[in-house]
Order: sequence, then structure tokens, then C-alpha cells
Amino acid sequence: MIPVIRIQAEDFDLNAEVAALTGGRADIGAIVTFAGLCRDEGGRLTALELEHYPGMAEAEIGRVAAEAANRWPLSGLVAIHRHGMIKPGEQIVLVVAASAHRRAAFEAAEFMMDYLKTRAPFWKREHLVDGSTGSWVEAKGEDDKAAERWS
Amino acid sequence: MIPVIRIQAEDFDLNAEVAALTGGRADIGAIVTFAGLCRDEGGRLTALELEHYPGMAEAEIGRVAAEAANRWPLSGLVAIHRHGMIKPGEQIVLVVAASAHRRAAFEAAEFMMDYLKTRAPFWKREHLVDGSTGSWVEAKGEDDKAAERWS
Amino acid sequence: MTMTETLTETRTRTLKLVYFAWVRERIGLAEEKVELPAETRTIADLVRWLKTRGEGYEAAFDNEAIVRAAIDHSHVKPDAVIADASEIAFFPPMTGG
Amino acid sequence: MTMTETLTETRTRTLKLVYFAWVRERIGLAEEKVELPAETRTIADLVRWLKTRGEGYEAAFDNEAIVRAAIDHSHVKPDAVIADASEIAFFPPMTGG
Repeated sequence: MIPVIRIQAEDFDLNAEVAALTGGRADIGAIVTFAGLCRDEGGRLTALELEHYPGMAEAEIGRVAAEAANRWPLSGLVAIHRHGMIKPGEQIVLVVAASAHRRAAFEAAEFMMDYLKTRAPFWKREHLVDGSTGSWVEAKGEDDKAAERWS
Repeated sequence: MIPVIRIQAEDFDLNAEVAALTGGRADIGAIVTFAGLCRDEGGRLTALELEHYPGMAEAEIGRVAAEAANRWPLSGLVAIHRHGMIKPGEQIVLVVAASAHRRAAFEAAEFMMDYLKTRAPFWKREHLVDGSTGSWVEAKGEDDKAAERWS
Repeated sequence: MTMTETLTETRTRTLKLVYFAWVRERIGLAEEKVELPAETRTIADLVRWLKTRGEGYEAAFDNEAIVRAAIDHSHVKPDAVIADASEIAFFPPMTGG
Repeated sequence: MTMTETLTETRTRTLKLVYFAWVRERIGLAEEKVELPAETRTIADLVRWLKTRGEGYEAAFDNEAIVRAAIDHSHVKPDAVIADASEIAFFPPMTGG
């Protein structure tokens, strides 16, 4: 199982990613997808700007994916992270985990997201409705705690 | 938040269900989908036949969905369960859970699946490659244990 | 005849029974209407009575503990009171999802 | 000159530094090449030296504990040895996902 890792400015398509992973197979029983979307924070934001560290982003997500593949019997694993300007309602990140059984697929997807949040080199900055550039989003302690669950 | 519950013979489309749930909204940060697929069990099966209890299937899944909506702050919840003959590789069940944050979406989707497995009135029968009708699938103790986690 | 007996007899009535999966196959019926005997108060009472109705029923309820029941589309335990139910279902443990 | 000093001087070399998010903004550079002083053995040594290079660096590393580092695309702790790294990155805690 070779994980699919992509860092891109373009949007992604849930059906297409799932189809690429399952096409022609009859041994997959469970597919869990996670899509992270940009929120407008109660109408405060016009966009989130995502800066990333090219090269390291792919490498780090690849390491997280390899760890997931090592922990759970996965039939397929996809992780796509966008960068650049993303508007409220648009997709930011996608994880797809497929396995024979549901528990592995759920856990692997949740593990991927908890680790992406704390280890993938991406930084979010707010763009506000008054046209100004807001502040950098602060990392949340709860995200570190979520990631620690798996260690 | 009114859960979408459908019991149907027809297949469903992941993108369409997610779009129906998120369309025009900017307060959703996390969408978790679970799709359960028919496996061929190492080439042994040509199909799974799903019998269900019409009326009770909708009512019971509705009760499980209401409980999920009560436990987690959900922006949307979809549960679709197919019946009839389903071939290996085809989709059987779909759950979509949307929330502002990922933990609620993941937990609600997993809760829905654990409860669907043990409480929704559906029964699977195997159809074998030699053309014969195989046995009814036996319930798994691990599914009961999975559901008990939430009580 | 005591007052209690009169009330019990008044409540005797026709009930719809539905069966699924191997319970359906063993009984040989998907559904039927039965006249519920007056002394049949709970699901367990009903199962006991059904088992007197022939080999198919006996086979279906051979391992009583495994067969699940629902009253009017809600899961119930064997000690559940039938009361004014209109449809009672019997089926194996669920294997959907 | 001792043997050790000779070896240390031999290892002095040019290193690429890259900065992200508010670390980049405070320093005012996305990347730069620096001549690493011979005594700069760990990430913590490098941070100490960078802070002597001006206000922007001081502001970026004002709260040293919060700034993360990576050597050649891998997260490292402040006590990590730079050794023969070719690219070192400094950035705030990640907020992707």
C-alpha cells in the first residue's frame, strides 16, 4: 500500500479520490474520509491564507502516512493538503483511509488528522472582511493533546 | 439540524450527499464520511443480499441519529442504508457527519456506525460463486463491544 | 368470573406478527395474524405459545435467547409487556451496516 | 593550534536558513545563506547566534521555546546537532489541517 500524498493549491474531489483508491478492488469494506473546510468564523473572515514549507510538507505527511500504514492494516491512504488563499466553505485538507474493517479506517483517518494538525508545516493567516490581513492562527493545546493520544 | 435518513435499493453518491449537507454554509469545519462496501471475502462471494424490516429500519436509524445529534454539536448528519442484492465493491451504507470541529464529526460518525451495526434491523445473506445461496452472516461479538463503548 | 378475568378477556385480540431472516425461513412465513391467547402478557409468553404451534416455530425459537423482538418498530426485551401493540417482530441479531 | 580546533575550523561552512509565518515576517527574510561560526554546534547555539544579528532576529526568537526548528525537512529539538545539515528552518507551531 503506497500512500497518496499531495500538496497543492487546487481544490480536490472527494469522489475522484475515493474512486482512485477503490477502483476494481473487492477487498475493501470500509472507507473513511475527512474533509477540513474553511469556516468564516461568524462572518469575520473572507479567507484563510495557508503558508507551507515546500519539500518538508510532503516529507512530513509522508512520514505520518507511513506510521499509519504501519499501525493499521490499510488498503489505501490519501492525504491532500491545499495551500494559498482559501475561502469560507472551501476545502483545505482531505484524508481518505480504506481498510477491510471499519475500526482501522476510522482510527487511521483520525490519527492522520491529529498528526497533520501538529506536525505538518502549514500556517494559517486570517484575512478579514474589512480587507485587512488579520493575525496568524495560534496553535491549540487541544491539538497537541489529541496527537498525544496515539503515542 | 434534521438528520437525513434513507433506506433504499439504489446506490448513493458521496459527493452529492456531502454537497447537500454543506451547500451555502460557512460554519462547517469538518466532514467525516463512512462508506461500508461489500467485500468478496477472498473471491468466495458474488453478492450480499440485505433483508430489512421496512418502517422499523427508518425508525431505528432515526432514533440513533437523534441520539448522535443530542451528544455532539452537529451541523449535519446523513445515514443511508441500502437493501437488496449488492455486489462486491458496491456500497452498502453511508454515514456523513458534519460539525464545526473534527472531534465531534469523527465521534458522531463512528457512533452511528457502531449503533447501525447492532441496532438497525438489517440481515446479510451470502450468495456464493457456485451459484448457491450461502448462510446468513452471523452477528459479531466485537460489534456489540464497539457499541457498548458509547454507553 | 372475577373482575380481573373480565378485563383480561376484553383485551384478547388479533395481532400482526412479522419474521425476518432465518426466523422467517424456519417458520416459513414472513408475517401472519394471530389471536393472542388471554394469558399472553409478555414477549416471553408469546414465544412460549408460538413454540406450541409446530416444528417451524420450535426450530425458530430453539435458542430463545438469540432471537430478538420488536414491538411496533422498537427493540424490546423478553419481559416487555405486549399491552396494546399492533405489530410484533422476531428476528436474528442484526448484521447490517 | 590543537587537533580539535583544526577539525572544528574545517567544519565551518555556509548553511541555508529558511523562515516561515511570523518568524519570517519578524526577521524580514524568507531565506538566507549564513556562514556558520565554528562554535555553533546545536540548534540552540544557532538561535543564540542569530539573536545577535539584529532586532528582527531578537523579535523572532523573543520566546525561544515557542519557535520550532527543522533540519533538512525533519522536526528537531533545540539540542539537535547541526552536523552536516544543508537547510535549517525556523517557524511557529504548525496550524495546518
